[in-house]
Amino acid sequence: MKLHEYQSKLIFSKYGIPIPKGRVAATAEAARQIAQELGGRAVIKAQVLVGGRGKAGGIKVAKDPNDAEQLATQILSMEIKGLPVRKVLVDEAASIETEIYLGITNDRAARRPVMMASAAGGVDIEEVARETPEKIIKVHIDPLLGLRDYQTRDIAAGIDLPRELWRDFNAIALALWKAYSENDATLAEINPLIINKEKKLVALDGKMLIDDNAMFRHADLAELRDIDEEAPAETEARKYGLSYIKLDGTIGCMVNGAGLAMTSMDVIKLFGGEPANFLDIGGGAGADKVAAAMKIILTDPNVKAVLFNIFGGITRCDEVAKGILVAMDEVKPKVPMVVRLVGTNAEEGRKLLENAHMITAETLADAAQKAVKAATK
Amino acid sequence: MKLHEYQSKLIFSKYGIPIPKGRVAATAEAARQIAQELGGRAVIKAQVLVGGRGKAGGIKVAKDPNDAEQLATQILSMEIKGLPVRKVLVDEAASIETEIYLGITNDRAARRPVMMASAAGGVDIEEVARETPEKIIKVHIDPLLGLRDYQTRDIAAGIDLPRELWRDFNAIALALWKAYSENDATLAEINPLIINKEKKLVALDGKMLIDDNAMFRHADLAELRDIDEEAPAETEARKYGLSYIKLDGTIGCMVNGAGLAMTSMDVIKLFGGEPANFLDIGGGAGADKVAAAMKIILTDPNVKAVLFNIFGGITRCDEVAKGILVAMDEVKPKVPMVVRLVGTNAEEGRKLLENAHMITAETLADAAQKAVKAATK
Amino acid sequence: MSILIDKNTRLIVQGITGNEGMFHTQQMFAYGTNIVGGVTPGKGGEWVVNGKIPVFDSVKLAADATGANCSVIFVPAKFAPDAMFEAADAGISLIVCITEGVAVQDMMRVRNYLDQKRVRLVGPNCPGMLTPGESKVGIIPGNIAISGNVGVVSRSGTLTYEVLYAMKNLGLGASTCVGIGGDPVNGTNFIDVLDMFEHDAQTEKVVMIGEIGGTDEEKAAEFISKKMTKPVVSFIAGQTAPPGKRMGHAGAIIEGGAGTAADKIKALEAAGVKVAKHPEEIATLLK
Amino acid sequence: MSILIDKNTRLIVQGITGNEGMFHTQQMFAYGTNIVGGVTPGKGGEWVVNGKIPVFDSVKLAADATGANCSVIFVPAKFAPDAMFEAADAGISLIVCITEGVAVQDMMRVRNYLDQKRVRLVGPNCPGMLTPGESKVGIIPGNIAISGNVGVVSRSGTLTYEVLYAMKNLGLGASTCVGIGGDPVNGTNFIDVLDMFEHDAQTEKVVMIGEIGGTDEEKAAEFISKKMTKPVVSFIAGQTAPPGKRMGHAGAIIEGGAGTAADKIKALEAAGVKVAKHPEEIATLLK
Repeated sequence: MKLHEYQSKLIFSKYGIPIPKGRVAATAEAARQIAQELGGRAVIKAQVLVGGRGKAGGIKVAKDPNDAEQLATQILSMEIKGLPVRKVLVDEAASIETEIYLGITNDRAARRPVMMASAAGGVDIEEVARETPEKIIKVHIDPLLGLRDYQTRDIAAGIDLPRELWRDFNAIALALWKAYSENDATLAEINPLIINKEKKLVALDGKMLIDDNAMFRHADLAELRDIDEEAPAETEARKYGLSYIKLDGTIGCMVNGAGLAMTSMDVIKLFGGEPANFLDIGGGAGADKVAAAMKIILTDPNVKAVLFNIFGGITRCDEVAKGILVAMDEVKPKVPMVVRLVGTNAEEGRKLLENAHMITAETLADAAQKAVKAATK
Repeated sequence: MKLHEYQSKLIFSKYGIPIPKGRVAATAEAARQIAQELGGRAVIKAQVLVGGRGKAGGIKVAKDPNDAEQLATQILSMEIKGLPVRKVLVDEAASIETEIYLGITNDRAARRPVMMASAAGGVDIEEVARETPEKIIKVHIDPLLGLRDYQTRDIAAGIDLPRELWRDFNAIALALWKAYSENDATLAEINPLIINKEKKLVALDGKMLIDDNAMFRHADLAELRDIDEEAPAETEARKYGLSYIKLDGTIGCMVNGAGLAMTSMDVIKLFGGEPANFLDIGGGAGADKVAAAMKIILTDPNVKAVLFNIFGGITRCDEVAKGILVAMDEVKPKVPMVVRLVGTNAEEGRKLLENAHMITAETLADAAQKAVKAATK
Repeated sequence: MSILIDKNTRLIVQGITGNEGMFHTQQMFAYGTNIVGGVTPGKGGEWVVNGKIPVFDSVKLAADATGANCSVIFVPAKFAPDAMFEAADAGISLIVCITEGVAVQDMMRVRNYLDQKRVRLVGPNCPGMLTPGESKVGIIPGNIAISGNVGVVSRSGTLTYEVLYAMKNLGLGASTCVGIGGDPVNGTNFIDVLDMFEHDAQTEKVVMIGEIGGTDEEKAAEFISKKMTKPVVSFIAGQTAPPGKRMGHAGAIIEGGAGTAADKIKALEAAGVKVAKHPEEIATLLK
Repeated sequence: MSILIDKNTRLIVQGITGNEGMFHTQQMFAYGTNIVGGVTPGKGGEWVVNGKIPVFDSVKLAADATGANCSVIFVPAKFAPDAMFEAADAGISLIVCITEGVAVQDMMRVRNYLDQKRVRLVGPNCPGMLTPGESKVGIIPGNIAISGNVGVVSRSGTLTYEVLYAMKNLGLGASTCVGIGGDPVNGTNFIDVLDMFEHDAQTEKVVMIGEIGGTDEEKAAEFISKKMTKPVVSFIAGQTAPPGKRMGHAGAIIEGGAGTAADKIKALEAAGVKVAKHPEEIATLLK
């Protein structure tokens, strides 16, 4: 789950990281009001859950409240990478002397979190990582011990931070780690962490990603989810515990297991078709889940055929078949359906679907070819 | 540092462990008042920092507020193992069905904390450990991971706790661990943890010892120290970072290093004397610390001679000598002094003391013999 | 021979009385797996599967009573970390965690702790293991595979079934099939299993099924080219997956341009591995 | 030969610019110890001891620049745990912590972590080590000991000096003297050091100085009787110590009737160890 800049910075602030004064606004009038409170000059920043806002013109400096209102109007009417801007953050304008990058993410290969810092902050860190990796200092964090004081000093020394700021940097780095670990983040990033004209460190921008698997212990974070920013079908899918990602093709897919779902997409493509979605109904899916999945697939008007590929393990094929029947009854789909059931209780599943007028297939290659053919009719 | 029962139970309660209603009282009238608030029947418990209160008559059940006042009067006039009772805890009377022991301490050999539980609660656990060790269930706690749910279940099963209480027991055990680790305890003990007539677990008695070395991060706990319960000389010693324990002999000792201080006592005894105290001035002691130490030793009227045994390592002998001179000047001691200086800057130290009219010695055996002789003159 | 599990495996099932736990206990039992006990806290003393399998309150009690050497975990994700710690502390040397959805920071702590104790974990978020004809630990349907000389290792569940099934249809059997799971931090990786297959006498060929995300396939390719003498056939899922999206598995995501199927296929082919275009082709390439 | 430290020891001093750190750095340097650097955060780039020893901001920077293999810690107790973690993470294989007063729960975490990393710690709350004529790491006065064939291991500081000094006065020298410290949880115990002395060619006899508290002396007695061929002479401090009182050292306390000097002396004598009545007698018993 992605958090907005303003949400991430509020969390950082709760852990003691200095952030600029400011508030979020949904209207230009509110933006004007906030700019006024901040003394006139302010930065207006689009709050959308994609990168590259700056380049797209989603961040502007207002010289007074009137200007803030005008710029907010402009930004609130933008779309950035296809996402409409619904909120802006109005922050006091900062005097930037130096821009630093400071972030934590999980290093899969090392199986532990890694804190990364760079004196080359304020730009895309992945670009820095690709082009000048020596400019990034990395320190791994022991998951049982946490970040230690000496590690923050090694980082401070590594990015040539002025010594008089080491103590503050230590506090910020420890707070960022605390925010990261206590909120089950998979990314917590300050970019840039600036040194301002008063020689103080301030987190000018913030970004957090939260591990969806850990939401059970973060009821407070769940409330921060901005469903306006998601495709409605994805929101609906999450409600049923389904993993759904919309794509641009014409063949809807309902598969159990993520690997097999990806593979089904790949094989559709291999035989000349284009998948309309990724959809994993997960292990042990019951009839109601299957019915929900089918409805979600069919809300996409591009879908010209649906491929069901179920290989029973935890999931039992008869349960899936029951779900398909329930959904067919409710949705009355107009598009052709290709179904392939193998594995646990496959026989029972096939029997249930005998009278349902579906195209059946034996192998995945066969099923994909039939689906491609059906979609192009 | 030892905490009183009422202090320990308040800490336990803060972590969510159920304790009886009650408050501490310093007067019989206050005890009466509390008993009244509790509805009449109450338990009056002496608050002293030694074990065996019960056997000494320091715990009584009052049947009404009048009785409470009378019993409190009686208990507040007691001395238990030489310590006057200055406070009583007035708790609501509990209906006890079962008494359990639950405690955590550090297992030195295993280098980790150990949680211990026994169905034979309410009695001296060291006695249980000696006589029927099989009645004690022990579970070691990983210091980086903490106590885990399954460990509390193993304990609950081990003491045959009724299953309907496992969930509550889990919560109490985890809370006790949290209280232990967050407060740097070296002992946290509930004895007894009772099952009452309503089939609920309640911590009827509580005991905590706090690691003195960890007090730097527990300003709140430092305020709980009850200096009324300490020998004034020990309080004074702690103020100067000295380690002092009063004993019953006639030869005062000032030594640097705990091992050498114990050895100096042993050698005094070996040559027929009795040490008046243990006193370690610690590593790197300066003149002011030495002066304070000397004053503390001389406040003990039993002291007939003083043995200074300093082997310089971190501690520099000249610094110690300066301290002795300062203290001699202030205190003008009447008892004979035997001094032995060896090691770092011993030569300079000896020179400083040349005109101070002290008995000097070369070896520890020599020094001890001279001190014994001086004390028996 | 086989790797990790065989007829001598003495299995306990953590979460045995839950829906999934009970269903798959029955399946494993029917397959012939030597299940010596199960664990559900608070249900110790019960017997399940027609009174054939005793239930214990804790893994320690179960292990002490039964001499179990392997545990399979079916408990919900929020309790799975504790279940793994518990099994490791009880002296179980091989832990198989089927549970999906374990938080990644929990898994980092678990893996760190298990490494200290030198306990092998397979999974989580995996289908478990199958040594056809000997032992089934997990949820791989027993009837889709026959015993043979192909070692199979995979990050995926159902995709693995596809491959086993296609192999069986061509008369090809497996020595052992190991599902290592689709999470970014897990217990056993490709190299661990490839190394075991390389040293297993029964195994003559190896199938490795990877997917987008991370760099484990690239590292496996390096291992194959440097250390393996047995032929390896592979398939990589997710060639059509868009970047930045998590494809069901917590670990299946292309991040910062890294972890693409194309990169993995390239590395594997450079290491002399035949890479199939679709899963059923794996069986053909093994012939 | 000797154990743990010798001429090849490349030492860094953590907390080098503090009062104690600087005093003892000078002492160690004067003794001939090969001090390659020091660490004080925020003072990197300075040079101390007449410009002969460089100061670094962190152990990692110091170790990278100097190839140090040993570190001695003089920082205050509240920072000492971090200093030990830091040295271990920087690849230092032998850490000597002089600092007294480290909280015991901190020490349990430190020891647990160092064990994982297989790093040897001596101390805390110890005087360090001395290999006469070769290297002095810590605060043992160099002039009180001469080189010889007696291995010395002790829980105490100044008491050890007594013994070394008495030995010297009788012409007896030490191979290495190791102060393991008086804390209840420390890095190296009697058995670790006895085992090293047993295998050290230079060491022919061993002195073990114990005190009340814990059961390490009893365990050492068992080790001596089962594994040691070299004669051991011992002294146990605290025969007159009252029960339940902590005698200065955090670990020197008789708890629940266990850890008395009498018990320890009995166990050692049963293992064939000669136990001295006062420290100066140790030297006589060695003759």
